Amino acid sequence: MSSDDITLNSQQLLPLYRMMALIRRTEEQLARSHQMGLVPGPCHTYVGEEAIAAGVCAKLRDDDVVFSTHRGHGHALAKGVSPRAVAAELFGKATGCSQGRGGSMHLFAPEIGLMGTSGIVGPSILQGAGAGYSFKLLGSDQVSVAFFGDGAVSNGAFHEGLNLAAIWDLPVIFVCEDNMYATEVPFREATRVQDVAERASVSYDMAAVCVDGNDVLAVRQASEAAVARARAGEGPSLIECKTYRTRPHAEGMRDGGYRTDEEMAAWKRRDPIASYGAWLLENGHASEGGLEAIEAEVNATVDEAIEFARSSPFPDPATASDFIFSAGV
Amino acid sequence: MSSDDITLNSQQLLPLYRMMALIRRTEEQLARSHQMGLVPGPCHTYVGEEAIAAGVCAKLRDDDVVFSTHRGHGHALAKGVSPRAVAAELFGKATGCSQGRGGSMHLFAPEIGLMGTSGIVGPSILQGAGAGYSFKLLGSDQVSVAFFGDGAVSNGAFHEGLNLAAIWDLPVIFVCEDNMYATEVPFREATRVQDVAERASVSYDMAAVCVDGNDVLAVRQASEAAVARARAGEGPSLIECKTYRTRPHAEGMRDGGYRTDEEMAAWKRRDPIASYGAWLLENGHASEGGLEAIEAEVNATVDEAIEFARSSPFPDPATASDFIFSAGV
Amino acid sequence: MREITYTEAAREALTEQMAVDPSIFVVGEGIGERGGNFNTTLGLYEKYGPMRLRDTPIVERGFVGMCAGAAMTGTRPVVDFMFIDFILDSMGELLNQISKIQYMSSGRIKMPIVLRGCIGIGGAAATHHSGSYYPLFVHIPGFRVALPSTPYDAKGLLKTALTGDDPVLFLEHKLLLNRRGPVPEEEYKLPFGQAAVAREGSDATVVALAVMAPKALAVCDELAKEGLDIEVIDPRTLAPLDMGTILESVRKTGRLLIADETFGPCGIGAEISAQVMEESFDDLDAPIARLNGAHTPTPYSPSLESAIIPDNVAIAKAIRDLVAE
Amino acid sequence: MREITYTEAAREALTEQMAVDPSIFVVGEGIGERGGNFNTTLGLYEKYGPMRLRDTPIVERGFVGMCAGAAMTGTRPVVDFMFIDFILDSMGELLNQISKIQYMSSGRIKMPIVLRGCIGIGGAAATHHSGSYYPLFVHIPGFRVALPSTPYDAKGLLKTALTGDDPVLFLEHKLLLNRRGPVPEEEYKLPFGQAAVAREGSDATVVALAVMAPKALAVCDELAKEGLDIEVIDPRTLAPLDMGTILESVRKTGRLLIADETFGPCGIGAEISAQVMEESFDDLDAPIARLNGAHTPTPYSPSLESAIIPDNVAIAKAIRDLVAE
Ligand SMILES: Cc1ncc(C[n+]2csc(CCOP(=O)(O)OP(=O)(O)O)c2C)c(N)n1
Ligand SMILES: Cc1ncc(C[n+]2csc(CCOP(=O)(O)OP(=O)(O)O)c2C)c(N)n1
Ligand SMILES: [Mg+2]
Ligand SMILES: [Mg+2]
Repeated sequence: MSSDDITLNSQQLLPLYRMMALIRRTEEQLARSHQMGLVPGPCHTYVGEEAIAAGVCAKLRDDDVVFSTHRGHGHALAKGVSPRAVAAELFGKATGCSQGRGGSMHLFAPEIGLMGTSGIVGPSILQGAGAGYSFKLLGSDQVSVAFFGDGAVSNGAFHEGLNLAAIWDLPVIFVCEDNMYATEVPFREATRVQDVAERASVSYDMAAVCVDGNDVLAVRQASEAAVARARAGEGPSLIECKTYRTRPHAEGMRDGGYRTDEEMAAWKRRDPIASYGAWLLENGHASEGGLEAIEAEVNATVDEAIEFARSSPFPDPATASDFIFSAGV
Repeated sequence: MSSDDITLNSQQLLPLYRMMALIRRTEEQLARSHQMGLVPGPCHTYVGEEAIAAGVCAKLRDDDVVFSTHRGHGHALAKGVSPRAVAAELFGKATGCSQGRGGSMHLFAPEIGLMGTSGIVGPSILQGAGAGYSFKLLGSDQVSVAFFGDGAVSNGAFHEGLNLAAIWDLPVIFVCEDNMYATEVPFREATRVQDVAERASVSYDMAAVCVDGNDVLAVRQASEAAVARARAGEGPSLIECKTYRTRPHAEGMRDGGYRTDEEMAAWKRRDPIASYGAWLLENGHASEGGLEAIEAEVNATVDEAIEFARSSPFPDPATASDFIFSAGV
Repeated sequence: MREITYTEAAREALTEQMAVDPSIFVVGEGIGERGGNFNTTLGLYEKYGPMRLRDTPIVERGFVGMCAGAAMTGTRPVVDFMFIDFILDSMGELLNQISKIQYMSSGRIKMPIVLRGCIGIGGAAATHHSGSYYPLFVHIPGFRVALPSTPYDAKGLLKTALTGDDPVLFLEHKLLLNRRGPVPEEEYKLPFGQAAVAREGSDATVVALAVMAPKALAVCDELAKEGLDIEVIDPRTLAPLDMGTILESVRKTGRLLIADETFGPCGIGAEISAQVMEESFDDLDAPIARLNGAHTPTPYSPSLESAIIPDNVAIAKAIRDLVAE
Repeated sequence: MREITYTEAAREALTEQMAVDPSIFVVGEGIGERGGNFNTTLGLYEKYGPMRLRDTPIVERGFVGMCAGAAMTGTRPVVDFMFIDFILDSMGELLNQISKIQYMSSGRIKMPIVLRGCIGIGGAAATHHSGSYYPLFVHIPGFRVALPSTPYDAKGLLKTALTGDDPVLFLEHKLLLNRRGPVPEEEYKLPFGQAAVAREGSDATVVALAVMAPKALAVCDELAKEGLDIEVIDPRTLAPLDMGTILESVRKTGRLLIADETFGPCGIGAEISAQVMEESFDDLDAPIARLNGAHTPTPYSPSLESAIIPDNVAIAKAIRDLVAE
């Protein structure tokens, strides 16, 4: 754990811990619910990567926007969507953040800037750039964030989206979550150049940094700089976050073969929550009791959210075709 | 004009001159024919860029393949398609290389490796990579060449195609013809990084060079190295050729506004044919009479080709829907 | 009433709306200073500047996906594809994102995006510059599809597109662009889903799309001399499709031909035919007929090109055959 | 005869052809060592190695365009999209290149490429993993479209796809993958354009596509107890479409229902309806009926998902209504 940012105090430090814990607990409960058959569709968890969403979103306002991926629960929670609304969505309930239309890969809460998670790899990058175009045209100081995995880096959307944001100086932050694999295809086989930040700077002339994605303070700091740049009209940034998912690609999928036990163990030792907790204790920013209290509160919140999801009603079948078009025309 | 290649003798040097002269004369005659209404569709000429096709294709065998663009007359001629077949195609005649189905942007002569020119920007890059995949799988030492303009560099096809060729070590040569404009949009506005070769090497770890695209020997030399690399199984290369088209984007289009007279004049002074001719004379590789004889022969050939095109029959309307499917199924 | 061209009419709609709505911007290749390959934006750059008339690199997927994000966040992008053929590289953004996000977000996100381009066969443009593709966007839920055939309709429908909140395909046939027609100076809009009865008649109904509408009108004027009294309907929008007007006409005439330049299989004619069958089977005095371009990529040579599109002779024959059934 | 699953049958076709034809290779995400998300290539990597079972980055446009170039130069690529939804980013390569190059080259270049993927609604996969899209490829000239509903058909049609020289869409409905059925051990192929009369009957004809075929068969077995004698036809390929078999059946029964899970507008049902109208109007005793999934993006929640697809009750009702007309 490393941070040069001496201005941080516990009022800023502990919410980061709480957010990571909240994501972790929500994911674990969703995974369990999936095993129990309560989540009818696919479920991609964010376990091991919590520091990225928590760190990036800590610096965002409600009216800043986030475009996310198939692995989007953490982004939704960090942007402020309640665990209730996320869990209920995965349970397919009317009380879910997409009213049951979306499930794990299609979370929407535009009222607080969660502009959608996508089951398709790539579009978040382009839509993120587009929101930046809106903000620039409208003269607003809002900021747009696009999350995407290492799997999106070889895709044309990465190239076209970064280039457009760069040539037009759009207020966009591209956050690459490099967890080393796209499903089971290793990033090292998808490209000969795994340094995403260097690419962004050499090929698109974009401000870009590579950080330890398991270090929430490092992510937060990079985000702070990128947000400041965007708000000041100085153009886009890319933040490359090196991380690892410690659960299978999706719940219920076999996870053997492509990852070694040693690799997994090494990354588990670098768990973003445990290591941040240890750093907080070491540096006197929190007590053991304090962290335990946070965890207890989070656990209660999440457990209640799961219960809420379970007891919520399914959407009315008669509404299945609503909202295809705006009422306007 | 610069060449380190001391092994070249006039047997190799004069055909380059002839090929450039042939392309130039064909283009000029096609442009004239277009003005006269003899070319019913669009016509994008290669005037000013002849050194690239001539230099690259000089090193190819008949069974090597070329994938080209909307500006493909020069590539077709350099790959060995006769001026007759090219001119007749533009005239929409049954004797054209695509039997009248294609026109300027859809030239096919697969029997000698011209695998098609495309009216869509981008696909040549991907198809070029695919031919490389075939050759590698089949264990052949054939080489694949993809031509494309600066306009394709920002397109996702460039990124996806170069990356695939690089990670799989395919025998492909990517030839970027940077004539500074895509229609009237300057390359400097399409990207912040105009150095295409550097991108290829930094982002895709590909062997890449930037050459003067108006220097036929420089192009030929780069092609020689790339072909050798591909045949030896050492993977893809990129050749960035800086050049300029001295006619409008397409015949009949206005050409004002986006290019200055000075810029045009400067590039005309660097005409690839005139400067190569001067170099040949200076270095004693040809006499004035020799070059004039080549030009006379070329002019006669092209003029005869135009006459052939003019007098050829239009295709039979009854064949308009032939060849959609192979006969096989 | 003054007469202006189709392109001028559509450009008027655009410039008028851009004047009143600062959130509208246009992206495309050469739509800035140059004013568009088809003059769709001529003179607008001078008025509205580069942020609102945005020349792009050749990245159809990129700028369509980008415009989706823009439409989701408070602006109104107009994507000018030049030739609609170039839309294909952006189909993922269109079919998986733009058409679905209003639905997935339960109506909380709007998608006010206009996608315009030049369609159709003509001028030896060959197969990469002659596509139409509208049946694809009628098949997929979530799009409005406008296909005006007159300057009046072009202006009125584009105004509606630019003031609505849904994704709209606005498709301009290349052979219509320079046609002139009356366009009022006063502000007006045309609602989507309202067909035009371009010609009244009682012997048969011809539904004619895009360039087929003026062709059919010319043919029917000729046929009138033979005593044939044909009704011509231009649906103007294909999604929504005004089946009411078509059904009403078929109830009157008992005979229906759908004339459409683009491909027949799973096309607009098939859909109209199936719906008339379902709704008005007993009113039919003859089988519904379809007249389409050949099911083939578009060849270049004029001798082949003209062989694959229905000309006036083919239209006249189809109508005579229908009436004779 | 032994019974194997649909996926096993298709995999057998692939591995057998790969053994005899060294020019076949497969590309896709996770189709190498992992054997494919749907086990389409399970065990093949061990036999044929990485050049022929090629795991790719997530670049659908890239590898489709690449495979076009490969197909043009002597190899036979099989693109395994996993979910067919991912095909959309490659539509430019498909519609502007792959479907046109045989034509543009006057038949001198072949395009032997197989594009396979999992289609259909089920299992709360939601809107990015539930598409079908086949009407798009029927509309555009230049594709063969195979839509097998049984293991027998899956194997026989994939063999034909892998030995022909045309681009073939080979589409596998996700709810069929684990269904078992008889598949002979001997070599066989099924020609394209030959429908299966899956059940003979005289009261009405049901044309049922993909997962609707087994559904319709089950429903018709039930209806037989009520004395209704229904013919069920599975076209098996949509391009070419065996209209002969359908027309023959309609001449016998006078009544036709087309049951198709995907969207109605400009869909297969519309095309079949229009063609029957054109060819066999006088044989019809009732209007042709279409039964389709709702025209809506696919929702996630089981309560919504089941509301948009025609279930057995809906099929039975549609048949009863048709016979009652
Ligand atoms: C265009 C597209 N192709 C394929 C898929 C199937 N798919 C879903 S997730 C995934 C891997 C994504 O990897 P990455 O981007 O690294 O994200 P991670 O899952 O590692 O977070 C793939 C291939 C998809 N969703 N979209
Ligand atoms: C996908 C696509 N979008 C747009 C076009 C229209 N168009 C034809 S040529 C051209 C410019 C191409 O520029 P460049 O690649 O630099 O080639 P050059 O014409 O300069 O040789 C454009 C935009 C096209 N053919 N394909
Ligand atoms: Mg990953
Ligand atoms: Mg250029």
